[in-house]
Amino acid sequence: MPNFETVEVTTDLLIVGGGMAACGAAVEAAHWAKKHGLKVTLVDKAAMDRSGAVAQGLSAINLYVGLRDNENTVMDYVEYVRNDLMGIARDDLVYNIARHVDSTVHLFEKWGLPIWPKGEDDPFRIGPYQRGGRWQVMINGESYKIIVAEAAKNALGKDNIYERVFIVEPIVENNRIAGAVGFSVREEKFYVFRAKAVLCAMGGCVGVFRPRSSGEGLGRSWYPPFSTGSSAYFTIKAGAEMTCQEVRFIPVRFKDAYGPVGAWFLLFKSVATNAFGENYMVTNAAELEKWGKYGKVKPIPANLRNYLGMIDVSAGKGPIYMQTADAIKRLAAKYEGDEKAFKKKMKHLHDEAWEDFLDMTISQALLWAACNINPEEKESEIAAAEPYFIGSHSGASGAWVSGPDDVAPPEYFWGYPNLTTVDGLFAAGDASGASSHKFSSGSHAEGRIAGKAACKYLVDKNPDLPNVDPAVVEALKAKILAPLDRFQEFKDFTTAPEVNPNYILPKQYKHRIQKLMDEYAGGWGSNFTTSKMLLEKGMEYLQMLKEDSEKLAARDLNELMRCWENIHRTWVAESHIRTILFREETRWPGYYFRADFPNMDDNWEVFVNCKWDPNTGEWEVFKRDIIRL
Amino acid sequence: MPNFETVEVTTDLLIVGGGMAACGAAVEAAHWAKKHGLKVTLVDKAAMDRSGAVAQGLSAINLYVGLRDNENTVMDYVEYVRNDLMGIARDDLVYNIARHVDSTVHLFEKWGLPIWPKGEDDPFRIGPYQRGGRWQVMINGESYKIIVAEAAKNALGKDNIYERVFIVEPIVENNRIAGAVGFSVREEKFYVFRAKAVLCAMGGCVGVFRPRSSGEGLGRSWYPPFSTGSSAYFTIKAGAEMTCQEVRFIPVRFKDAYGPVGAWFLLFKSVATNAFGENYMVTNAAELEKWGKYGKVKPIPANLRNYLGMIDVSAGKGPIYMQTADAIKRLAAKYEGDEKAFKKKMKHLHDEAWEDFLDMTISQALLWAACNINPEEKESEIAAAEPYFIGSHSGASGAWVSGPDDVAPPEYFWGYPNLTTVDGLFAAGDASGASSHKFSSGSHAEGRIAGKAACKYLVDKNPDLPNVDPAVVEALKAKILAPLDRFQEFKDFTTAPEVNPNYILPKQYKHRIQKLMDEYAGGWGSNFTTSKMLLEKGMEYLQMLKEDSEKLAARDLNELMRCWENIHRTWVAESHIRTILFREETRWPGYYFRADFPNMDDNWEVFVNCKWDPNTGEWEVFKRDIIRL
Amino acid sequence: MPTFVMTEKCDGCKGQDKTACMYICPNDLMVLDKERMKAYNRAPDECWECLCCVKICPQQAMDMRGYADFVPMGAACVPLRGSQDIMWTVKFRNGTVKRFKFPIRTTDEGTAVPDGGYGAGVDDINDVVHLYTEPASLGVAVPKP
Amino acid sequence: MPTFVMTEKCDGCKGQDKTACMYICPNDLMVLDKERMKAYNRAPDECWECLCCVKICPQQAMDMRGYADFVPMGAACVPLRGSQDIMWTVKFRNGTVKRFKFPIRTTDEGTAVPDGGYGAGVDDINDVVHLYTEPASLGVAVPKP
Ligand SMILES: Cc1cc2c(cc1C)N(S(=O)(=O)O)[C@H]1C(=O)NC(=O)N=C1N2C[C@H](O)[C@H](O)[C@H](O)COP(=O)(O)OP(=O)(O)OC[C@H]1O[C@@H](n2cnc3c(N)ncnc32)[C@H](O)[C@@H]1O
Ligand SMILES: Cc1cc2c(cc1C)N(S(=O)(=O)O)[C@H]1C(=O)NC(=O)N=C1N2C[C@H](O)[C@H](O)[C@H](O)COP(=O)(O)OP(=O)(O)OC[C@H]1O[C@@H](n2cnc3c(N)ncnc32)[C@H](O)[C@@H]1O
Ligand SMILES: Nc1ncnc2c1ncn2[C@@H]1O[C@H](COP(=O)(O)O)[C@@H](O)[C@H]1O
Ligand SMILES: Nc1ncnc2c1ncn2[C@@H]1O[C@H](COP(=O)(O)O)[C@@H](O)[C@H]1O
Ligand SMILES: Nc1ncnc2c1ncn2[C@@H]1O[C@H](COP(=O)(O)O)[C@@H](O)[C@H]1O
Ligand code: SF4
Ligand code: SF4
Ligand code: SF4
Ligand code: SF4
Ligand code: NA
Repeated sequence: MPNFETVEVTTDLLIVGGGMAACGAAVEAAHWAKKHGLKVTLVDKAAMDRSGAVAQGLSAINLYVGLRDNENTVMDYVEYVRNDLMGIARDDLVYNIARHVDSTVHLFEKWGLPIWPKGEDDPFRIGPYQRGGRWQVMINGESYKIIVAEAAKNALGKDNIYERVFIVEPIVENNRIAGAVGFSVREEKFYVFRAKAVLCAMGGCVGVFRPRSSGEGLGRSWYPPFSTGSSAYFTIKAGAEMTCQEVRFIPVRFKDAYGPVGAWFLLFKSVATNAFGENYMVTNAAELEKWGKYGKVKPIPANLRNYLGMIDVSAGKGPIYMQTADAIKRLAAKYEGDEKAFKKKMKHLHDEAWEDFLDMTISQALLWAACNINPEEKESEIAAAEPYFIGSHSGASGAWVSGPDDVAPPEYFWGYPNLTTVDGLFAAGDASGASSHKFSSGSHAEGRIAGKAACKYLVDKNPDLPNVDPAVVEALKAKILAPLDRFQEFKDFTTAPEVNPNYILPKQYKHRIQKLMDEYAGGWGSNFTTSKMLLEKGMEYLQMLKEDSEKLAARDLNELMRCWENIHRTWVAESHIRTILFREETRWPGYYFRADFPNMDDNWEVFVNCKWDPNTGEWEVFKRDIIRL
Repeated sequence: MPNFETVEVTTDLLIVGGGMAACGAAVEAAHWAKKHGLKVTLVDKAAMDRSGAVAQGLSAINLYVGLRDNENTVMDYVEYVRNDLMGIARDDLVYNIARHVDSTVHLFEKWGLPIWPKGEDDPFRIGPYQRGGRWQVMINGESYKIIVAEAAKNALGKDNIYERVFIVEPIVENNRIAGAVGFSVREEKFYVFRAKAVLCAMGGCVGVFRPRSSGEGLGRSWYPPFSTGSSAYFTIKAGAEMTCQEVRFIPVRFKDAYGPVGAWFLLFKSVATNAFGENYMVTNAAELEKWGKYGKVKPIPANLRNYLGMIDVSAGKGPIYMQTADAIKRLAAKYEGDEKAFKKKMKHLHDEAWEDFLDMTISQALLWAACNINPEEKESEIAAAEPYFIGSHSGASGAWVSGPDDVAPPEYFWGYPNLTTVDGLFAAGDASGASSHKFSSGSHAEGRIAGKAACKYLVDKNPDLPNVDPAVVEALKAKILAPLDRFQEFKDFTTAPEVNPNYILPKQYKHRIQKLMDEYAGGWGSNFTTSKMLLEKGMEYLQMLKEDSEKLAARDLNELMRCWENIHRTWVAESHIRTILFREETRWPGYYFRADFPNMDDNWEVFVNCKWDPNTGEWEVFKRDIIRL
Repeated sequence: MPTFVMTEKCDGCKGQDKTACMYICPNDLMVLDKERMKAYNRAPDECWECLCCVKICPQQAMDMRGYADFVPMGAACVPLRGSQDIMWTVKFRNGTVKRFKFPIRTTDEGTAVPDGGYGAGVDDINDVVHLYTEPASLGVAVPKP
Repeated sequence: MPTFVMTEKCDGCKGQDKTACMYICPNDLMVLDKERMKAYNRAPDECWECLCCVKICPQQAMDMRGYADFVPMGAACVPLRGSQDIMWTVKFRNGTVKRFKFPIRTTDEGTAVPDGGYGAGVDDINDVVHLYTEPASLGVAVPKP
C-alpha cells in the first residue's frame, strides 16, 4: 500500500461538503458551537470560494418567498412544489425551508450579493427586488459563491476548514455515525475524521448517463461534472433510508451549451416553438388531460412541460426554438413611440439577456458568439439534456430525513429536523430528498436548519466521541488507496498505460456506466424510455461493472479521486434502477417513461424509498405513505 | 511548407485503392496490359494483404449465383437486388456483376480460399458449396484478403504497387481525369500520379454519423473505421455524377461488437424477438402493407426488416434478442435419437457459430466470452448500428457509371462499363452506385469488369499522357500539407497541444461532424428521423464546419491522413444532406425517415443523382428515370 | 470550450506554493508542469468552463476555446474581474465585439459579517422555530402551519 | 477491445526496417517507440480489432483487451496463425476455455496463380461479354439478357 500518512481529526460536528447547504450549516453551527462549546469542522474536495454548483455564479435566486412584503405565503410554495413533483413531496420539509429562506436571501444581500432592485416592468410590482418569475429574483451573481463562502469561513474560522480533501466513505459504529474517511488530492495523506455528528452536503450527481456531447463537450454538463454522487453514496453506505431515487431531473436548456431558460420564459415572456413555429404547449395541450390533477395545475409541472416538447421532437418536428427575437420585440414594443426610451429598453434587455448567460453559463454566451447569434435578431435552439440527480432542484432524490418538530406529522419526525435514519447523520441541499425546488437559497436555508439541529442533537445527547476500530480504519485505507497500488503493480505489462487487461482507468469506467445506463435505464439515447426487461438487463451489466470496479487503477491522486467519483456514481445508478423498477407506473413523463406501465396510477401516489443494509449488503425497496400538510 | 520531396509517377492505368474491387481490377488489367503494352499502377494507403473491409477476413461469400449448376439465374439476382432496394437499382449493372461473379468465386477457390463443401443439411441441396442462404456460400475466410491480394500482386508485380500512400485529390485537366495526388504516411514524400485512365476503388465511408459507442468503442464500427469516403470524395471532386447518395445502410448486428446476423437468420434459421418473446416480423407484419409491392416481396427488403424491429424498440419493447439457443435446439432436434450424431451435430453447429465471428468480427466472440454467453444456452442482443455509406452492400451510394455494352439501355451506356461521367475515370466496388449487394465477390468481379473496360478505353483511344500544370501541382501540394504547417506555426501558443484556438485536431473535427449529422441528418440519436427543417439547420452547421476545416492541424503524417479522411467524410455528408433533402418521400424506412414526407411516393421511384461542378463549386441535384431490364 | 494557458503569459505563479489556477478549479483540472513552470488543463473533456481559473489568473494567461465537438471556431468570451465588477469582452465569429460590465458585490472582499448585522435573533438552541439571526433577518415572524 | 503490446515480449522487430505490426495495420495505428524499441497502439479508440497485428507479430507480443466502454473484463480471444490453419483460444470471464482450429487456405503462401489455371479465356479486349479466364472460370456460357 502506498505509504500515505494517516491524519486523524476529531470534532463534534463534521460538515462534509462546502457548497451552498454546507455554507448555511457552517454559519448556523458556528454560532451555536461558540455558544455551547462545540467544535465544528468542514471538509471540501475543492476550494470553497468556487466549489459546487454555484462555482461559476448564478443569474437568479430561484426561491425567495417574499414573506416580509406579503408577496406569497409559505403554503403557496408548498403547493407549487407538491404539484410540480406530480404529488410526490414532503410538505413539512418544503414548508420548513420556505419559512426560513427569505432570511438567507436577506443575509446574502448584507454580505454583499447585488440583488437587482425592482424595475418598473417587474410583472409582480411588490417587494424590493426585481422578480424573474413568481419565485425568482434576479441578481448580479458572478461572485455569489465567493460571498456565501466568505461568510461561512468568517463564521467557522480557516483552521476548522479542510480544503482539497476528498471524502470517500462514512464510518458507522453500531448504527451511529462515527465520522468519515477520505484523502488529500494534493498530498499523500489519508484523513480519518471522527465526529459525534455528521452533516452530509456533498451535492448532487452528474455523469451517470451518457451526455449529449461526445468529445471535449463531455465536460459541458448543465449541473457541474464535479457533482458526482458523494452525498447519496455517503448516506446509502451509512445505511440511511433514501427517497425518490427514481426521480431524476431532465433540464430543457439552450442546446449544447445549456444556457438557462428560466429568465427567457418568465422574465422575457418568451415562447418556445417547434420547427414549424407551433407552440407545443398549445398544440399538445390535450396530452395534459392524461395526467390527472397535475395536468390542470398552473404552472404546468416541469416534467410535463418537457413532455409536450418531446412529443414534437419524437415526431420529427424539431428543432425546438426559443423565440428570443419575438420576445424582445414584444417587450420593446411598449416603448416604440419614444425613441430614447425604446433604445434604453433594448440596451437594458440586451445586457440582461447576455448577463443571464455570462453570470451562470458562460459557454452559452460563447456559443451564441460562435454562431453569430444576436438573440434580438435570431431564434436559437433549446433541447432536453441528459438525466441528473439533484434533490435541490426539480429532481427529488436524496436521504429520507426527519421534518421540523412543529410542522412534521409524527410519522415524519424522529427528533431533529434533517436527521437521517442513521443516528447522528444529518443531510441538506441535494443530499436530502423529497423537498424539491430549494435551489441555491433554499439549500443554504436547509443547511442552516440542519446545522442548528445537529448542534441541538449534540447539546441534548452530549454523546462521547465514537472510538473507531483501527483495524476498520486500516482496511478502509487499503481499499481506498488500492487503485494506486493496482496501477503500479501492472503498469509495465503493456507498452501503453491506457490499454492493460489488468485494470480499467476511471475515464474508461465512466464511458461504460454512461452507455449501459443510457441504453437500459432510459437515457436520451432511449428517448428516456425503459421497462422491466430493459432495467433487468441493465442490472446484469451493472453487476459486472461493480465486480470490475475492483480493477480500477489510478496513476495519481487526481485519478484516485476519479475512481471513487465513479464508484459513488455506480451506487446512485443502482439505487435508480431498483427504484424505477419498483414504481410500476409512469408518473413523471418528460423525466422518464415506463413502456410497460405507460400511465400514472393513483395507487402509486406514495413515496418509493430504499435502503442498503451495511451488515447484509442487501437492498430493500418499499413504499411510504404521503402525509400532506 | 514542409520540405516534402515530390515523387512523380507516370502510368497508363492508375488503380487507386487495393481492396476487393481493386484486386479484381489488378488481376484483369494486368493481363490486358501485358497483351497490349500498357502500364498499370496500384496505390493503397495501407498494405494490400490486410487492407479494406476484408482485412479481418469473412465467414461467407454473400454473392455466388451458381450458374454452373443451375442453382439460380442472373435475373433472379437482378430482381432480388431491385426489390431489396425498394426499386432503386441499375438492373444493367447488377446483371453484369451477377453474370461474372461466379468466375471470381471459382478463381478464389483456385487461389486457395477454402469454401465449405456441401453439408448434408444444406437447405438448397444443389451446387458444390455449403450454402448460407440462397446467395451466400460459407467459407473459412480468415485469410480471404491475403489470398485475393496475393493473386493481384502476382499479376501486377510488386514494383507497380505503392503501399502506404494516401490518395487525397484527383487531377482533372479539361474534363478528363489526369491522375491523382497524395502523400506517403511513412516518409515526407508528396506523390503525383499522372495517368491516362484512373480506376477508383477506395471503398465506402464510415464515421460520418455518431457511433453507438462513446469511449474506446468508437473504433468498433461494423464496416471498418478506415473506410473514410475517399472514393466518393475522389469522384465528386473530379466532377463526376453521383447516385443514391441518400441511400445509407444501417446494419442490424449483434449489439455493440457487431457480429454478423446473416448466418444466424439463414444458416441456423434463428428468429429474433422483442423482450417479450414476440417475433416482430410477425407482430408488425401489417406495417409492410404501407410499402407497396416492396412490402410483399420475399425476402422482405433489409430496410423493412430493420423497420419492423425499430417499431418495437421505439415502443420500449426492447431489448431485441437473437434466439440462438432455440435455433440450435431446433437444428439438433433431428438427431435427438442418435446420441453420437446429436453430439457431432451440436459440436459442428457450435464450431460454425464461433467461426462465423472469429473469421469476421473477433470482437463479438470476445464479447460473448466476456459476458459468459454460450449461444446454445443463452440468447444475445441484436441492434441497429449507425448509418454507413457502402455501395457494395445493402446501401447504394457511389458514382453514376456506364453499364455494359450488350445489356445497358442507351440512356445508361456511354462507351465503357463502369466509366463515370468524367472521361477516363472508372469506379468499382463501394465506389460505384445503384448496383447494390455485390459484397466481396461482386466487388472483385466489378473490379475485373472495370479493369478490362479501362484497358479497352486505353487501347481504343490511345490517349496522350495528360500534362499537368506544375502550378496546379504546387497549389495542391501546399493545400494538402497545410495542416502540418498550421500546427508548427501555432503549437507553442498554448501549454497543451490539444486546446489551441488557432487550430482544430482531426479527432476533434470528427466528433463535431458526427454530432451534427446524428442530430440533424437522421442518426441513431434522432431515431434515424429527419426533415427539411432539421436538414437545413444541419447544413448551416456543416458550412461552418467546412470553413473551419481550413484550420485543421496535424502533428505528424498519421494525423495529416486523419485530417484528409475527415474532409473526405465531410463531402460525403454534404452530398447526403442535399440528396435526402431533394427526395421528398420516405422510401427506405429502417434506413431513414422523412418526418415531413412519411410515406413512399411512386412518383419518386426515380434515381436521385447529384454533381459538384469543379469550375463553379456549385452542387446540382436532379432526377433520373429508372429503366428496368 | 475548455480553458487553456497561453505559454508566453504564464509564469507558473512563481514563488507561491500553489498556483492560483490549481487553488481554485472546482474539478481539480489545472496542474503545474514544474519543469516548464507552466500550468495546463489536464482533462479538457472534464472542464465545465466555469472560468474560475481564467478569472483568478494574475497574469491573464488563461482563456477558453469552444468545445471542439460543437462550437464553431473564432469566437471569444474574455472576463476581466475587478473587486466590485467584472468586464466581459465577447467577440463574435464574424468579428463584431460586445462589451459588458456587471457589478459583482456591494461590499469589500473579506468583509461579510456572518449575522449580517441582524444580531443573534431568538438565540435559543432549544427553540425549534427560529434560526440564528431570526426573526430580524426574516423581517417578519417565522410562520407556523 | 483495442490491441496492446506486452512489454516483455516485444523486441521492436529489431533488425528490420519496418516492424511487422506497423507494416500490416490497415488503419496505420501501430507505431514503434524507437527509444524503447517497443511498439504501441497510438489510437485505441480507432482500433477495429481486426487482430491483423496480433496475428502477424513474430513474438506473439500482442493481444487485445475488450473495449473498456462495453466489454466486461477478464475474457480473452487469442489467435495462433499457421500457414494452413489458425488456432483460437477463447477464455470466458468465468474461466472456461474453448479452443478452435479452422483451415485458412488450401494452397501454399505466395502460390496464387492469377488465371487460376483456367487459361486466358476468350482473350479479346474488344469482346464486351467475356472477362479474362472466361468462360472456363465461369463453368458455363456468360449469360446475356
Ligand atoms: C449548475 C447550476 C445550478 C443552478 C442553476 C444553474 C446551473 C448551471 N440555476 S437554474 O438553472 O436552476 O435556474 C440556479 C438559479 O438560477 N438560481 C438558484 O437559486 N439555483 C440554481 N441552481 C441550483 C443550485 O446551484 C443548487 O441548488 C445548489 O448549489 C445545491 O447546493 P448543495 O446541495 O450544497 O450542492 P453544491 O453543489 O452547492 O455543493 C456541493 C459541495 O460538496 C463538495 N463535494 C462533493 N463531493 C465531495 C466529496 N466526495 N468530498 C468532499 N467534498 C465534496 C463540492 O466541492 C461542493 O462544495
Ligand atoms: C466490414 C465487413 C464487410 C462485409 C461483411 C462483414 C464485415 C464486418 N460481411 S456481411 O456482414 O456483409 O455479411 C461480408 C460477408 O459475409 N460476405 C461478403 O461477401 N461481403 C461481406 N462484407 C462486405 C465486403 O467486405 C465489401 O463489400 C467489399 O470489401 C467492398 O470492396 P471495395 O469496394 O473494394 O472496398 P474495400 O474496403 O475492400 O477496399 C478499399 C481499399 O481502398 C483503400 N483506400 C481507402 N481510402 C484510400 C485513400 N484515400 N488512398 C489510398 N487507398 C485508400 C483501402 O486501404 C482498401 O484497400
Ligand atoms: N416555462 C416555465 N414555466 C414556469 N416556471 C419555469 C419555466 N421555465 C423555468 N421555470 C422555473 O424557473 C426556474 C429556473 O428555471 P431553469 O432555468 O429551467 O432551471 C426554476 O424554478 C424553474 O422551475
Ligand atoms: N433475415 C434475413 N433475411 C434474408 N436475408 C438476410 C437476412 N439477414 C441477412 N440477410 C442477408 O445475408 C447476407 C449477410 O447478412 P448481414 O450479416 O446482415 O450482412 C446479406 O446478403 C443480407 O442481405
Ligand atoms: N475585458 C474587458 N471587457 C470589457 N471592456 C473592457 C475590457 N478591457 C478593457 N475594456 C474597456 O476599456 C475601458 C478602459 O478599461 P480600464 O482602464 O481597464 O478600466 C473600459 O471602460 C472598457 O470599456
Ligand atoms: S494562475 Fe495563471 S500564471 Fe499562475 S500558473 Fe495558472 S495560468 Fe500560470
Ligand atoms: S474552467 Fe472551471 S472546470 Fe475548467 S479548468 Fe477552469 S476552473 Fe477548472
Ligand atoms: S510486430 Fe510484435 S515484436 Fe514486432 S514491433 Fe510489433 S509488437 Fe513488437
Ligand atoms: S487490431 Fe487491426 S486496427 Fe487495431 S491496431 Fe491491430 S491491425 Fe490495427
Ligand atoms: Na454536454
